[in-house]
Amino acid sequence: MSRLPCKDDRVPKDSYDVVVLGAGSGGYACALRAAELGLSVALIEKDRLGGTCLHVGCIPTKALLHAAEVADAARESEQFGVRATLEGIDMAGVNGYKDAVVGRLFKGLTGLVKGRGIEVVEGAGRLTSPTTVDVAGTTYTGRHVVLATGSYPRSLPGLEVDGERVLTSEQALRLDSVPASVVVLGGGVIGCEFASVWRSFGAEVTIVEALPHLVPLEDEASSKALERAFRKRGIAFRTDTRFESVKVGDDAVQVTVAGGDTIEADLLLVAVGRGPVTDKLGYAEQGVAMERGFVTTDERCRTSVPEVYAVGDIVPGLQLAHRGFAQGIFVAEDIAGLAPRPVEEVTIPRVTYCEPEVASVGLTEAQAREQYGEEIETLTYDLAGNGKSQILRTAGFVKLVRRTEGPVVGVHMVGARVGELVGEAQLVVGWEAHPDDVAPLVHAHPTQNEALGEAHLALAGKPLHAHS
Amino acid sequence: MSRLPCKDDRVPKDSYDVVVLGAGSGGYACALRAAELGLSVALIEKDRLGGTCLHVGCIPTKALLHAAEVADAARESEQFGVRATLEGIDMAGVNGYKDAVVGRLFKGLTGLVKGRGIEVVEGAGRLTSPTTVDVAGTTYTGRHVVLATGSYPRSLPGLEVDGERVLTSEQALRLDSVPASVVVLGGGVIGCEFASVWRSFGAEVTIVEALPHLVPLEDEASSKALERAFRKRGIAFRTDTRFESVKVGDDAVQVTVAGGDTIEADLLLVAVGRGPVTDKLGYAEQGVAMERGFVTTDERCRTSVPEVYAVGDIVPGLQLAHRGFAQGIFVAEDIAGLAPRPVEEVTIPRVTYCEPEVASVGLTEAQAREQYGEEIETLTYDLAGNGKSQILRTAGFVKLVRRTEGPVVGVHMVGARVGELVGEAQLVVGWEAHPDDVAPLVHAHPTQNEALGEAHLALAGKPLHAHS
Amino acid sequence: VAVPTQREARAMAKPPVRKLAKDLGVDLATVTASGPDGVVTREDVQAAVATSSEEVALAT
Ligand SMILES: Cc1cc2nc3c(=O)[nH]c(=O)nc-3n(C[C@H](O)[C@H](O)[C@H](O)COP(=O)(O)OP(=O)(O)OC[C@H]3O[C@@H](n4cnc5c(N)ncnc54)[C@H](O)[C@@H]3O)c2cc1C
Ligand SMILES: Cc1cc2nc3c(=O)[nH]c(=O)nc-3n(C[C@H](O)[C@H](O)[C@H](O)COP(=O)(O)OP(=O)(O)OC[C@H]3O[C@@H](n4cnc5c(N)ncnc54)[C@H](O)[C@@H]3O)c2cc1C
Repeated sequence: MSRLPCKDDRVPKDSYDVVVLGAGSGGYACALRAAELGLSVALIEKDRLGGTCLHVGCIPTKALLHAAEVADAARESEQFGVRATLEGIDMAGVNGYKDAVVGRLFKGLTGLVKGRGIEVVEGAGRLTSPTTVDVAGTTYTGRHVVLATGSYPRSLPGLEVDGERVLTSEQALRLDSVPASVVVLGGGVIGCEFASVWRSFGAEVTIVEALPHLVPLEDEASSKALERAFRKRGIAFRTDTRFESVKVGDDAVQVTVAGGDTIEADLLLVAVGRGPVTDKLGYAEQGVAMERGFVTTDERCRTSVPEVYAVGDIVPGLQLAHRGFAQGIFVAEDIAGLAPRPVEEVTIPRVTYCEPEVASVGLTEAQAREQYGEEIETLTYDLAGNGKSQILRTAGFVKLVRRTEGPVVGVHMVGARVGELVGEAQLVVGWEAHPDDVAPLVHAHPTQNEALGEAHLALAGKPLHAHS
Repeated sequence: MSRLPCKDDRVPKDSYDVVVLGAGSGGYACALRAAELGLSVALIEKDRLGGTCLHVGCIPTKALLHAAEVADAARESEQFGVRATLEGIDMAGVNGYKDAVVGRLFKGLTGLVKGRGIEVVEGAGRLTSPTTVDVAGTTYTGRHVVLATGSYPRSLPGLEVDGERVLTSEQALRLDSVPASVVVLGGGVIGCEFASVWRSFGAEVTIVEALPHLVPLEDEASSKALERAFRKRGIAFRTDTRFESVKVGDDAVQVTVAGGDTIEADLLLVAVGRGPVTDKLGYAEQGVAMERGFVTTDERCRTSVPEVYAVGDIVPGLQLAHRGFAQGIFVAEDIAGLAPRPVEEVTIPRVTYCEPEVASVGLTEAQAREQYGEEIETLTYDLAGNGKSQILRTAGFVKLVRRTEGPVVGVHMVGARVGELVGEAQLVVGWEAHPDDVAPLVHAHPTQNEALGEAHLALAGKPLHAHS
Repeated sequence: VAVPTQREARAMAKPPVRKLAKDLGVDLATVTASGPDGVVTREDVQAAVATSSEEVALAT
């Protein structure tokens, strides 16, 4: 199926259809799709193919979260009639498992990139003209250049990450023991995921968040449900609370928050967001328009310089691996002349993989109200009515937001494993389905996806296992 | 939202718009929807609201399967760096958990039925005319009668179920200890689910199946993958093997299969299918057309007698709770004059909840070939390429069957937890989507539903994490 | 004014086809339906696109 140019007629080593700078989610997806479409591609990476997501992001964190799930299952086994004892967490074992997963996927990716005939260039690149990237003295020329240099963990002014007691996510992934206590600065996706892991592993955890809610970008109902669940799990959190300072001792940190309260812990995790990797890479010098360090683009991922595209975390918007994939694919197809449709940011699903999971796609109720005024309807189906969720002993809900008489524009879910339901939810939102379209497709019993079905039935005015 | 007739103008106690015989999935769904549409309803049940599914079917088996998952997690915890020990299974605890789940859902259902003003009649009913059902001498008259008396576990000729050593699923759900060894007669859904539970609980299990494959109604690829996984789990099975006889001893059974081989075990589970509960209920006498004990209907659930409908397991076809729900809802809407569209059997999702799970919707490859000849294409995406599946350490695949240049007509999946992916798959098949429709909706990373996305990308000719 | 046409559209085609029509700029209300119960099929939408582009071609 692939249309790779055969080896012999390949363009000269230093001139390509596409030069991609950075081989994270956005960059490698672009390279793979471009090669598939018969374009010649150079993919420049200074570290490892796969970028943040594969090595220090999505994959290792989700491995930790699965180990956490296994620990919880053992801890709570008696509830299900299973006599098991949780003796402890063997961090060397956890890391071995995590690294094995990463290693295997890395091998697969490397094979894939090689198999498609992409020229992988090892080294740090710099944009030296709209069509050239320099790597250690060698110039790689592309008809088009795609910037995909990703992001790095930010800190706050005056808060110094020492990698010992004050950590970023990257260092937190390499701990060789479970801390007895942690303060997590930032209640967003990454903060909540680490808090969840550590709690499952037995630590005392306190999240400090400046905004009024945990996972503040989610529908308020989701934030509240997560807060309730975290409270039950014994994860402390202080929302609406600004970080003031930290005192780093020999074997502890003391965090002071606005108002003067202090929290002591073994470690402080700084999870206050990620900034774009765009500094000193020649972008600004070549006239690529930037805004607060991010590369601004139009909806077709075009920067202000005609030959230069940008994808992934350096472009303002959702910092998610699959948004990077989607943009990378889009750009490759655009360059190949397929005239693809722009990626609609609102149809990109979002999952926070803590326990319980939070998943959503489309507009929150507040956003929908802003956009459509009073012309919206919402429906919340409580997982208490869902057999499979009862079997898992999880609490939560499926909430739908629709335009009155119109399509479903937002789906919001909280509960164990609901991240897997977002696949269905995104078809509903992406295809602008009405509850009436979903209603006739009765869902498998007893599944959690049945709760999505029931919510649509209820919103279509035909509640089955729901009070009308 | 509900349009219940108010108490005062309710029709006389013995005359209703709809009389429903049997309060299992099919019957109660019909009653709920009919009441919601303002019809007066009598719901006759000789045992407990909820029927097979709630009390001795879907729900209790899935509770056992979750306890089994918890046991497996503890047993395999070291693989993930978690130090936990599985000491044993406390069947009293397992049963307590299972019964609590059933009890809670039963309470919910009872409240729902009551809340919608349905007249629940306790007792065994008998059809005495096209519009009447007799219960212990009282006659309940309906403009329409809906037969929903469900099914019972079948045995084979000469094979006697004693409830001690030779069991049906119903008795197997009430065991107060884990057998050391079991022979499971029948490798269909119910047989595979029990085999899976017992194996996770530590038993030696042998499945005997007369057909060439386990879960023989599934796509052959799914059957083969399940067989591979079961083999790895140490679940023995003998396919293409007919049961001959069983000798029941004081503390063991000896099963003889065709050819003369014998298998010894503590217990024999008979899971060879379910027959319709239609005998001596007056159906045949009132002229309701039957075929081998099943009530035959047209696609609108109408029997040969104009006033009489039939839904659920007594109607030939898939014996699934949600098919019962769908048919029940359909009949209620039909009676209320809403002219609903018939339930398409092929869009009904199917899940076998053993470990690994098997899920599907639409046509198998063989069925598609029969229907469309060579005009089909298939694509199999191996879960080895799916990050989340690697994290769960599960093997399996997503297989798509499409008409060439046409819609996806079948989705088949094997792997831990893939049952939850069938919600998305059923929208694709039910809405006759093309792979090209799914391709632009990039899935959340790292989820298992991403594998469905990747499969559609690949089938649309744009593989991302797949070799082209 | 938009609401009734939306409801019409919903009845007239399955969601992926509606989405396709929208992406192609085809107004479902103007498409001749060939599916059962007056459902607009994918082929109907594609035919509508072909016709309109032919018309454009003829006009120029
Ligand atoms: C802890 C954590 C958990 C996360 N979990 C999830 C999740 O579950 N799901 C999800 O969707 N997203 C998750 N994310 C976000 C996700 O990792 C990012 O959105 C994604 O990696 C962005 O892809 P990218 O291609 O833009 O950048 P990156 O993945 O950051 O890749 C950029 C690449 O460019 C390289 N590079 C940079 N500068 C140069 C240079 N000058 N020359 C050569 N190479 C260079 C870097 O080495 C890197 O490999 C997580 C992030 C973190 C930190
Ligand atoms: C072990 C097992 C596991 C299963 N797992 C699943 C699963 O995971 N998912 C799934 O979809 N399906 C599953 N099923 C199948 C599912 O339970 C049935 O498809 C479903 O219950 C059928 O619904 P029904 O309404 O037709 O009949 P039933 O649920 O059997 O209900 C019939 C009702 O009618 C009553 N009745 C019968 N005769 C009379 C009479 N004369 N008077 C009054 N009342 C009467 C009975 O007491 C019963 O309550 C499972 C079945 C079993 C046995």
